[in-house]
Amino acid sequence: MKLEVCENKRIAKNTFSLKIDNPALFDASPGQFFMVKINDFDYPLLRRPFSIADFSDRYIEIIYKVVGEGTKILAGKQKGDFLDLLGPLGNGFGDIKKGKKIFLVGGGIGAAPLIYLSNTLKSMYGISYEAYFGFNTKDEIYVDFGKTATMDGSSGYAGNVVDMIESQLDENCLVLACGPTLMLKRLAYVCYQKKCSMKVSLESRMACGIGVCLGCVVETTDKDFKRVCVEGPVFDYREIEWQAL
Amino acid sequence: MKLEVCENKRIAKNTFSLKIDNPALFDASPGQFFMVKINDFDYPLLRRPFSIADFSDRYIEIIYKVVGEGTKILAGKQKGDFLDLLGPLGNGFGDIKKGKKIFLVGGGIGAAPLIYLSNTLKSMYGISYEAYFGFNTKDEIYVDFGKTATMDGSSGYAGNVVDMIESQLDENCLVLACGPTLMLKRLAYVCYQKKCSMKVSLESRMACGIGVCLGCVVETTDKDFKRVCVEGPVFDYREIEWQAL
Amino acid sequence: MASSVNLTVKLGSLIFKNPVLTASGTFGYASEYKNYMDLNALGGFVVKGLSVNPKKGNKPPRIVETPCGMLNAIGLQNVGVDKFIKEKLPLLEDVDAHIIANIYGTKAEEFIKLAERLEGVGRVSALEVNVSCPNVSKGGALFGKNPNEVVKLASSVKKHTSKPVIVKLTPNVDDIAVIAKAACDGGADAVSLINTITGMVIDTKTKKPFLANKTGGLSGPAVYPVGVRMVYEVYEKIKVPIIGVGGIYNSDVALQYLMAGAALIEIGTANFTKPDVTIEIIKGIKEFLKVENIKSVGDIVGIAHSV
Amino acid sequence: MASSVNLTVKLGSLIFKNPVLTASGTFGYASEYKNYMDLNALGGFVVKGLSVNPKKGNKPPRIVETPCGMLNAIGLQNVGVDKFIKEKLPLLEDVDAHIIANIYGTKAEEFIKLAERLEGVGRVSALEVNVSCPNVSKGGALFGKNPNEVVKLASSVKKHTSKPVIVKLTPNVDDIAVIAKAACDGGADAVSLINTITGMVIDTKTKKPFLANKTGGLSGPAVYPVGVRMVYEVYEKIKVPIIGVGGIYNSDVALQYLMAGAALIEIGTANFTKPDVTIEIIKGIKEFLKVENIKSVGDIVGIAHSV
Ligand SMILES: Cc1cc2nc3c(=O)[nH]c(=O)nc-3n(C[C@H](O)[C@H](O)[C@H](O)COP(=O)(O)OP(=O)(O)OC[C@H]3O[C@@H](n4cnc5c(N)ncnc54)[C@H](O)[C@@H]3O)c2cc1C
Ligand SMILES: Cc1cc2nc3c(=O)[nH]c(=O)nc-3n(C[C@H](O)[C@H](O)[C@H](O)COP(=O)(O)OP(=O)(O)OC[C@H]3O[C@@H](n4cnc5c(N)ncnc54)[C@H](O)[C@@H]3O)c2cc1C
Ligand SMILES: Cc1cc2nc3c(=O)[nH]c(=O)nc-3n(C[C@H](O)[C@H](O)[C@H](O)COP(=O)(O)O)c2cc1C
Ligand SMILES: Cc1cc2nc3c(=O)[nH]c(=O)nc-3n(C[C@H](O)[C@H](O)[C@H](O)COP(=O)(O)O)c2cc1C
Ligand code: FES
Ligand code: FES
Repeated sequence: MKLEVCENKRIAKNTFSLKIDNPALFDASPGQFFMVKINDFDYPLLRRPFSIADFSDRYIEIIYKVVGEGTKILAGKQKGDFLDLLGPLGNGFGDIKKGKKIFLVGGGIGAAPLIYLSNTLKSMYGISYEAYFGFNTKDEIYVDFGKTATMDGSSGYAGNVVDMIESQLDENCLVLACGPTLMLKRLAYVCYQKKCSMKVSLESRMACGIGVCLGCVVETTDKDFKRVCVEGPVFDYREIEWQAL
Repeated sequence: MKLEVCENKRIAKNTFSLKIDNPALFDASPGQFFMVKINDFDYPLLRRPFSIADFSDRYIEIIYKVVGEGTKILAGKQKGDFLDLLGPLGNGFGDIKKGKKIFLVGGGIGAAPLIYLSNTLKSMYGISYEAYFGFNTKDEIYVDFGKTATMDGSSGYAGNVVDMIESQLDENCLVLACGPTLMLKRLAYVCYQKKCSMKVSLESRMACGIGVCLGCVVETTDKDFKRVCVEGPVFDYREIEWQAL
Repeated sequence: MASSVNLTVKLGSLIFKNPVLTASGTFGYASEYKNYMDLNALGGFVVKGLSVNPKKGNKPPRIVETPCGMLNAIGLQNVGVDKFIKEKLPLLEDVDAHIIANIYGTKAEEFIKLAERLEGVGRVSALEVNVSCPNVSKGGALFGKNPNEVVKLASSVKKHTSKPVIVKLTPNVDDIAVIAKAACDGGADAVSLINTITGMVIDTKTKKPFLANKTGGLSGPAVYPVGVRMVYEVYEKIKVPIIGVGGIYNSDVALQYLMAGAALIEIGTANFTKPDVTIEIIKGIKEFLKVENIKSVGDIVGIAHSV
Repeated sequence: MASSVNLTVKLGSLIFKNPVLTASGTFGYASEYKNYMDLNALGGFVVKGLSVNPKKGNKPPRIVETPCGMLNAIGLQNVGVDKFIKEKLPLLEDVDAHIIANIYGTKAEEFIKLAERLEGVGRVSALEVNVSCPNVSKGGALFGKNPNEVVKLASSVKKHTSKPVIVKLTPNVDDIAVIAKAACDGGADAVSLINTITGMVIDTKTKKPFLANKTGGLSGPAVYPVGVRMVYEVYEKIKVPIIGVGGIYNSDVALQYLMAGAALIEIGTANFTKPDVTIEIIKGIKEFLKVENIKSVGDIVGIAHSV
């Protein structure tokens, strides 16, 4: 599906917000993602997976960090260019029931899908939540809500976002998280200790995004492999074999 | 050498004029060419050779036809983009001595280097010439001087540019030509018959453009191979083994 | 211009409505693509490699991108032949295209078991015997590099099935024509080539091979010149049809394979980039034949050999 | 951060100031690059393949682009060893980098002649014996696919030269480690790999192979995973240094080759795309070692093998 770029602008260090015209042909739920073709020609070869950072009648927003060749090229796209998107794909955060105390926890670019999630929780379900985001430095911050932690202490809590929230978690909490694998691993450990619930969005190298290549699998506690693109990217953290990550 | 694009606009059917900021670091003579890197990344892999269509203190002009992937991407470049150019390369039309009656003969996109040549002949040497250009159809015409022939008769002489000029050629003429191989082959035959002189700019698949890969060779009458990029692209037509082309 | 062109291809008793199939491992069990294209438009599909028992496959990471290509080391993860028959095939009941089962075993007996298990399954039109997977520790390319093993394997499968037997060859050999001839000697009704070329990417951050399996198989546009060359080489040496596969990403490359000598072609990695690329390719082939006033796709098969 | 890193590499008695060489056939006789870079910055260059007599090479077209790669079928056009010594070498008199002569013959006697002819030429530091060119009808890869021929050839050259002998291997084989071992058995001081992978492009307009030679050798970024894999495989089987070549186009890929086990690397096709790519790669390797606080480039050679 070729869609028009409405805006593509830098919003933080190496971080860009890409707004794409929404043809309003489909719905998308928080945690789902698109496979984006970077160029009209076959280089880079594979589509890049990006979470939905926001979704409205007018546009689809993706927030991405420039980390390699594909995202570098993406940063050069301009209003009026067309991008080929496949999606929305995967299972998002699903239904969030009231009752539990909800924490959104994001690390770095992993905060992106939590923006759409927070908007949905608020507007659709009227559910309240607390949001905590960790970044390396102040100039990486691109969210304008929630509490932030920075590793260098340049803004908010000085240190790791997991340390920042650890003391607040207990069995009445539901954590909805996305971020670097190491952070999620620590968070999973903490949640396990505190018997707190958690849904977590994982990243994995993907070729197809639609379940056919079996490239994106993650090991699960039942000693099986699950596809991040179809069975995920959001998983109950108890399903995941964290040792293997 | 990364240079800025000043303008890139369509000037005829599938034909574009690309003007590039001239840093005035070098000189270039008519018939020379540049090897142009199409993208910042390595796809397309090889540089594309393009003749110099005009050259002034302000800009380098290339006129190109969209025929494949590389030129298609090139057509998308915009003012402010940078292009990596290698050159000027090769031997151009060289010194043109007064005395002979000069004919510039171009076919299709092959007319491009003759524009710079005509400007140089006029301004530098004050040499007069006649120019003849052949195109398939009227909407392909991008030159604003000389006489034109079109295969479909939609403008000027109806038919082949070689037929158009054949009767005017004799041993006092010097033809300076560029165009499709088949046209040049016919022209060479005519010139041979009429004992007329000719310098001709040839095309060939190039990898390096600087004489090291030996990919671009053309067979010569002394049963040797010459490199189009270094010994050419302009050759005396008697050097070329036309049968082999 | 011809008003209509004939795209049908025969392989033994089978008739394919056009020469475009999808390659094993890149199209799942086909039903996954229902949302993206009309499956009926295809000549057929080769489903993910099947083993006697379900197979878990290799640890991740299993894929990595390379210039105009990718490495995969899936390790033949699959649901096993029984579950395939029970759960996957019924999803394709209403689809009018040939289904080819790609089968894999670590020893001849397993291949035979698979052939026997599929014998009664009418929906499966043919068997593609995978003797070329580079990403497993047993079987796979270990068979496929040895002409004697290939003869033996082809003939044992042949004895246990009434369906056409296609042997899929590995490109990681001195001379692929030797292996192709061995497959024919064993009674193969067709050969398909190429499977992936073994490669490796090293993650310079960790200083280790990127894939958990260390090596993986290279596929995608990058490899097409190797595949075209091998089809060309094999075409001169054998009499059975060739199925060309490797890096086909547009109709020009598809036509190159046909002209080199492939009667049918399989599209793999390109499905990931463009889920409906097969439709585009079928259209492109048709268009080419029309413009060139060629009546039947069969007329261009191997045409690059005539001088 | 280490204040300075040691990039030097030893190969027998030779010391290279860094591991970056240019590959035969892609850098002419080196002087052509004088305008584009400082030749002194390189570890050395391998000049275009030399034969006893001048060689005209194949008819054009000789090259064609492929996805992230190219095919070439130059056919070893070269000025011949005598003219090389008389006319080309003097142009490099003031250049401080090793010159390696790539030699090619159709039979053992020709290789011996070349070795003898170059023996007295002090400016040539080593010989790279090309038993892997796919684009000639005699010699070339016909030798390189046969371990017995490789042993014989390596040992005959070795007997007629006092210079280090490098044997350059073809990737178009079942098992490149077998050929590498054969080269070592013949006394090779090093092996270089890979030469190009045989491929074909068909021009669908003319319906014929695009290259006059029909097949050509695939090089460029597309092939790097194959080269890295082969270096990795060979590293575990032989004791002499490996020179890694194939698709290196940036310092990350260069580092992958080193980590796979290459002591030196050669840059080929990438020179066409960026004439000063070698300088960029040397810089990138240096930068990597600095950031990683690694003192000597030798410390990462083969590091991907340690688990
Ligand atoms: C479900 C999902 C959602 C994602 N959402 C976002 C998002 O909202 N914003 C964002 O900035 N990033 C997101 N990522 C990561 C993003 O896909 C990678 O950063 C991106 O693919 C890098 O491409 P590149 O060409 O710049 O990097 P390169 O390293 O050059 O890419 C080479 C290959 O590796 C893959 N790759 C590289 N890094 C990753 C990674 N971290 N995860 C998966 N594949 C990777 C690429 O897709 C490509 O195939 C998401 C990943 C997944 C799986
Ligand atoms: C000395 C010289 C001067 C030229 N000057 C001009 C010019 O002024 N204007 C212009 O429009 N064209 C010119 N050409 C032709 C131009 O280089 C090709 O049209 C262009 O490379 C096509 O690139 P592509 O990616 O669009 O085509 P593709 O067919 O996709 O290219 C694939 C490969 O083939 C090569 N190739 C394709 N066509 C040609 C060709 N006709 N000649 C040489 N290589 C080719 C490409 O460089 C590339 O490596 C010149 C060629 C040469 C050799
Ligand atoms: C992710 C992936 C999985 C594959 N799995 C199989 C398989 O199970 N059986 C098989 O014979 N080939 C398998 N292949 C090889 C393809 O069928 C095909 O031969 C190869 O990828 C080359 O074609 P392509 O370049 O069009 O992808 C797989 C390829 C990929 C990329
Ligand atoms: C145009 C061209 C000419 C070549 N000529 C030779 C040669 O004369 N001798 C040789 O051993 N290898 C030759 N090669 C092979 C290269 O040296 C190198 O092994 C191969 O191209 C792979 O490296 P690359 O991908 O970096 O180019 C040639 C390669 C190219 C592209
Ligand atoms: S990306 Fe292909 S199965 Fe998930
Ligand atoms: S293009 Fe390389 S020698 Fe002419």
